[in-house]
Amino acid sequence: QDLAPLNSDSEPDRMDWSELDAKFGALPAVPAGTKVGGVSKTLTNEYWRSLGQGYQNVADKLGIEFVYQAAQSEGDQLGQLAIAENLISQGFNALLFSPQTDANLIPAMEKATAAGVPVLNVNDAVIPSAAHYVGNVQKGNGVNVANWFIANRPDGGKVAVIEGQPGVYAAGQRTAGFTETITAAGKFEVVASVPANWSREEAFNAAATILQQYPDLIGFYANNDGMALGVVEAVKAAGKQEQVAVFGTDGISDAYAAVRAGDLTGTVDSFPVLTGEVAMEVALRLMAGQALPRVVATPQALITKDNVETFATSDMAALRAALLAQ
Amino acid sequence: MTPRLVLSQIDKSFGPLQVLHGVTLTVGAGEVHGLLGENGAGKSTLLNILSGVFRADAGRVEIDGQARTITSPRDASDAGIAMIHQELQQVPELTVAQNMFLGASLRHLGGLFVDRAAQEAEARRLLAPLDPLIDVTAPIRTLRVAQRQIVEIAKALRARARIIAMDEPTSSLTPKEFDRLVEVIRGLQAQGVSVIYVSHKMDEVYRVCQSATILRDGRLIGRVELPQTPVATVIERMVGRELAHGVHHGFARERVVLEARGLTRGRAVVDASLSLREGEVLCIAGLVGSGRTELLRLIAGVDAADAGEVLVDGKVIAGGDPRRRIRAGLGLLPEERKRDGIIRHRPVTTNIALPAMRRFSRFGIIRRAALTARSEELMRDVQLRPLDVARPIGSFSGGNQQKAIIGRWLAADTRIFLFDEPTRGIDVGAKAEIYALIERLAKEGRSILVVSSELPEVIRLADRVLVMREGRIAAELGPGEITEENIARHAIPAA
Amino acid sequence: MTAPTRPAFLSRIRFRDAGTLLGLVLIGVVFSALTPVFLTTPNLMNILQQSAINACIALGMTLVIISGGIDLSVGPVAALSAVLGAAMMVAGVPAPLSVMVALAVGMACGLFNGVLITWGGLQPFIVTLGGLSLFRAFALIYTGGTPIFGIPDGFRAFTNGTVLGVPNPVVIVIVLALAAWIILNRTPLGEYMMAVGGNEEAARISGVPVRLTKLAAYMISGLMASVAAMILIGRLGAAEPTLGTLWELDAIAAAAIGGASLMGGRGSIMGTLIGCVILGALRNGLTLMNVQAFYQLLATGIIIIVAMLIDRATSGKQGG
Amino acid sequence: MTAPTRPAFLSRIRFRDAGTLLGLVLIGVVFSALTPVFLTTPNLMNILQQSAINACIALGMTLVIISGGIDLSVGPVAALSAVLGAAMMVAGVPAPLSVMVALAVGMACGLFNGVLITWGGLQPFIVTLGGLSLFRAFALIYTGGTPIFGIPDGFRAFTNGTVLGVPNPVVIVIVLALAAWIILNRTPLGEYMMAVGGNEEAARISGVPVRLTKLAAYMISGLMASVAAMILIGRLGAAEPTLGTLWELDAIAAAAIGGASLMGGRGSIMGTLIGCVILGALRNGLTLMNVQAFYQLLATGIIIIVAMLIDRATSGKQGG
Ligand SMILES: Nc1ncnc2c1ncn2[C@@H]1O[C@H](COP(=O)(O)OP(=O)(O)OP(=O)(O)O)[C@@H](O)[C@H]1O
Ligand SMILES: Nc1ncnc2c1ncn2[C@@H]1O[C@H](COP(=O)(O)OP(=O)(O)OP(=O)(O)O)[C@@H](O)[C@H]1O
Ligand SMILES: [Mg+2]
Ligand SMILES: [Mg+2]
Repeated sequence: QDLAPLNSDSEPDRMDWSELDAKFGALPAVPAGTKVGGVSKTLTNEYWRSLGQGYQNVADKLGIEFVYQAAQSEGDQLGQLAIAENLISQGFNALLFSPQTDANLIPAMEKATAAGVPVLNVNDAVIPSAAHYVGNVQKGNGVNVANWFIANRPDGGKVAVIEGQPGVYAAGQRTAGFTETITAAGKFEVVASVPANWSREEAFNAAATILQQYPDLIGFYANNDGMALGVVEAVKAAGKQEQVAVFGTDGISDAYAAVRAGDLTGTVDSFPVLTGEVAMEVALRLMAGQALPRVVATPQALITKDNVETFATSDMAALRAALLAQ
Repeated sequence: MTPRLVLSQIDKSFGPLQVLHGVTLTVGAGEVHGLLGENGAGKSTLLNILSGVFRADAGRVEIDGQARTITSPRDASDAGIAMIHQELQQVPELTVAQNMFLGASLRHLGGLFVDRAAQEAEARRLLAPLDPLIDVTAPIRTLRVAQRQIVEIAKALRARARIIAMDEPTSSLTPKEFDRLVEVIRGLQAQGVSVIYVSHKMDEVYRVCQSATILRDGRLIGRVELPQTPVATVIERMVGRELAHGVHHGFARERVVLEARGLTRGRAVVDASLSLREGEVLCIAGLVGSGRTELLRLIAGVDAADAGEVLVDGKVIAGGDPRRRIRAGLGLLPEERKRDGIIRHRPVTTNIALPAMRRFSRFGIIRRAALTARSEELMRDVQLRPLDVARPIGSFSGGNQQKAIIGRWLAADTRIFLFDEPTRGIDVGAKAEIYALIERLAKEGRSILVVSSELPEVIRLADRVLVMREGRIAAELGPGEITEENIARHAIPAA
Repeated sequence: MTAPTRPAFLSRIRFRDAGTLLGLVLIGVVFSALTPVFLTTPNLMNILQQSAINACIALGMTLVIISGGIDLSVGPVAALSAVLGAAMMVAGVPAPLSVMVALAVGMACGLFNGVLITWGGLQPFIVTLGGLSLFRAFALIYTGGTPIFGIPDGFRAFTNGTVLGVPNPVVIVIVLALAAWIILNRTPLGEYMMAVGGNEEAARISGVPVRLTKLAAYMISGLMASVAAMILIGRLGAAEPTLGTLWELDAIAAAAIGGASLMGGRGSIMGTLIGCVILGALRNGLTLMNVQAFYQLLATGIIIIVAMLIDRATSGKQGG
Repeated sequence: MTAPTRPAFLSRIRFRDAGTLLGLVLIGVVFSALTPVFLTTPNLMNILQQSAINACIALGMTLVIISGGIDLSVGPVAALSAVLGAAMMVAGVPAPLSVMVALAVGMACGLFNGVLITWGGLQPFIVTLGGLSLFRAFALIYTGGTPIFGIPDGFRAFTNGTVLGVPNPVVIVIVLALAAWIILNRTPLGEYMMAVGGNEEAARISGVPVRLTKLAAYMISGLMASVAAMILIGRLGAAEPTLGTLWELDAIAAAAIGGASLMGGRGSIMGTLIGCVILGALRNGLTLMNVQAFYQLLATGIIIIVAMLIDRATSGKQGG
């Protein structure tokens, strides 16, 4: 049957990752010779490498053959499609796609679905016709940061957004989440919202210019951590560390280090390794025929100096525990 | 005494085509030695081997009795050889002085920096006896062809070479400039410099050379001592047959086909008007830089006029686009064929067919067979050598490229031919053929406008002559008035 | 009649393409030795299908390059005509009409580039660099940055169909390549392109309509970009304003591997097609061998250069 | 000595650059009318500082373009020397030594490109397109894709310092521009570059060491890319293997806006610098005005084209 176009942030047929075991029991046994393929955006970003790490963790634990491939660069849409198609022709039992854009992997997904291979859309870009989605709520990233400002800067003030590549779903949602939430609070003004194309250098330049123009700025929200770290340098260069709070998104290890060092005020971690593990588990459950909801939401948390040590762990069990405790 | 230069048993092939077969040439110190032959005989190839542009397949080079290996232009200049190339090889954006010292700049401050001042002073000194008016700091692209050729000559003098090879150095020079070159060559001779001189102009060769080597189809025909050997003999040995002497025939009719009224472009051409009748050969004479090329380009619509109009068959042709003029029946044979004439990588057929592409197409598809057949017919007519119309035009000798371009306008059934220096760089044999061709065109009722710096050519061809001076048409000479003296008198500006 | 000359001419061209073909064969041999799946019919069809879009773009690019220009704006042109065409289809306009409009949009973009280059007298690189931003901006502004979904099934079925087992996109490319070959080698326009690219001034003096020729090249390039866009939206079932990123580099690489000279005047349709397949086969083979992205990048770089070296060794001089 | 002639020559050059300058002034006027902050000293310094990296790249690119080539690999070259230099610094190697090594890496990449282009006889576009993949792959493989943090503060203080209120990167660029100007206009190498780009055959016949000249141009371009890399890692405090994406387009745009002809033989150091500032001012002004993402792209496209049109209208022919 035709599925309604998926909006991963608002799809009603959803559940939280934490409820998986409770509702569907322990992970079913995996038949021998199971092969799972993952196609990711690009390996030049730590986020996607960590996601792959999560897939691999589960695969290693259960003895599953796992192949993880990525496009050569962000934006290489057809290259990613070719990779996905080439994987399908090798015969996998399940596929985990993190598409470059909402549409570019549709033919591969259709081909796989026609062949009876379950396809999971994991994070970020959302294929509207995807039957299964695992990932966090993109808008939530921005909302989390906005709420921090509302709670910690009661007097309000001027804030700015450094956006990712124009036209990319995640960038748009994160920006919208932040801007809508903080504007609704009343006391804040988003004085600038400009694109830096995921580039640290461009983010640095944009932030320097914005600081020049609004010396009384109190905060930046950047759509990812790389850009946030560029912003941090611009803020430092302007000598305004005390006045300006800087937030990123993704929770890459450099961001953790910067949070610890007090350079970066915070980042919204969406726990890519854990997300990868959850996604692989969901794939295995689907293969076993479990009727999961369409969307399985993965966790995210605002990491600041206060809680950084809690979440800075490579022990996934501990992390799961910490998140469940939240 | 050992000769200054001995080239012996030189072989050279381009792919399957052998263009030099065991050619030998000897030049003494202080001798001016002609190198003669028809288009494609292999003259430029031989000199290019001497100057390190090409490598010989076999043969020896000896200078002052010593064997030399020359594999690059550098080697050649180290060996004391300088060359004036047939095709102007210059860098448009660099200044005259920079072009003259390219690859051998004068330096200062420890050899790290170019001493521009010294280069410019030296360039001025070298140019003084040839043309003192050339601005050595101007980019070379702003110079006219003749001036650029003079710069090439001066460049060869720069290196104080012992051997200077001149490949058609005067192809665009006026008689007066040729006179100055002769002075320079005599000076070089006095210093013991040897000169190899290539030209298709027999009178020049007889004036400057003491001896000559004759090539035909890449083979050595022999060596002649010059004042002793009559022209007819030399030409006969060059072409392997005797040439009929040409006299002027007139075929002009009454009807005016082309009119130019008040054409003006900057100061290059000022208020030039002319009319050309059916079957008429109208020559435009004048000094280099007098604006003849520019006038022709204005008539052909290649450059846009500031003022004035062009009429064909009494009708004004609007717009400055060459296509409209071509459709009206005009065709321009440009002065600088390498830059403005040919598409190097493309075969002769295509080069010929460009203006008449429609004629060779049916339903928008080119009829290759018809095109090839017509090209072969035309090229046989103009005696292209070798007669292979599928070869890229760039692999033909200069003269043969020129013939192919003439064929281009023949293919387009052009009624009004605009020839700019039609026989520049064309050998005597081909020259006679081209004169005959022009006459045939006139006889068929076509009209021809010829810009030429060679007065014998003007006298041979013209029904009527216009003399240009400083961008204006200074005089019109009718039948009976066309003499070298008359032309020269009107061409030279009053002091 | 032309028997004595045609073979010589043709063999010269074929010789050049043979070098490119040799490169392809080498790649094929290596991959089929390394992975058995490579040389199976479905996989070969897969390669062709995946090369189809690049081939479309590269065919237009080849004509532009031959006429002495370059077109960096192909990706955004494709994006713009994709979103406009898709929007019409989704709004219920019949697919053939929507496709016509989309193709017209592509040609209009080419017209824009061409006019600035010919009448404006600007350098092609910089005009189409400007176009790269401009057309992308149009596509993004028009859609607000969101993809357009809901391409009608009829249209999708067409692009995903096959003729005698050959995917329709491949068939389309073959037809287009044939057309491009005829244009280049059998029509005055093709001769004009080679003349303009080879020596613009000489072409002008010879009565070649220089401006119209260049204009035609850019318009064909725009048209080809929108054909590629149509194929793509048919396959994806959606049109995204961000599609077509980096297409220009792939297309230029394919044309260059196929023997086009970026100085203009020279290039080959056959060579370009082989160049596209080389790039497609490369990507396919590396994925089959599960080579990681970074090493794929490495291999791409090496193979572009090696292909050019082989090609260079098997053909004549072409200058650096 | 040369008094009567030099001014004529200079004025000719200045006239060409004046067109570019006019474009800059126009952009300046528009932005200062629209946003008051634009024309303040700190902001102008900001613009210069932000243009410094592109200027470094563009200076090298200008020399390559003048000598008739193009270098698409500058971004990856910068990335490679950035990560190697940073790794050394982080490992405790003294900053000056690390910088020397990084610069040597840049030059080695240029050497690689240059050798393939000259001795290999390949087209510059395609060689450096290959290099684009290759060097990026090296940088990614070396780092595993992760940025390198922990650039020593001493080095960072240097790149973030000022001389008389002028940021050090700007000072570095001025020094490099002066050096490039001298090379181009006062040394044999510069003449060789103009000659090789303007008429390679003539240069060869005149005994110009054509290959060494091209090699030098690519090596200088590689060197400049690594200088840019050093400035950038100093400013950001980290070296990313992905840095430098699309730098080549910015640099080429700057050179072209500044009057360099992509056909070779023509270009101006001054023009290129102004071109860089035009692009920098554009980006800065759009950010100040908080123009939305899509419209920024639109404005960039329009302004590149308009700058070229203005430039073209105020200067002579430059062919299309
Ligand atoms: N680069 C080349 N490739 C192939 N053939 C060539 C090349 N250069 C010259 N040739 C051929 O070599 C032969 C000799 O040419 P060359 O230029 O030496 O003649 P030339 O005596 O100087 O003629 P002209 O008086 O017309 O200048 C010609 O048949 C020409 O087609
Ligand atoms: N490229 C150019 N740049 C500037 N001025 C030029 C240029 N070409 C020609 N001129 C000007 O036009 C005038 C006429 O030149 P033109 O070439 O038409 O003369 P010509 O009589 O045909 O001489 P030539 O024998 O050199 O062809 C020259 O005096 C010169 O001032
Ligand atoms: Mg010759
Ligand atoms: Mg003339």
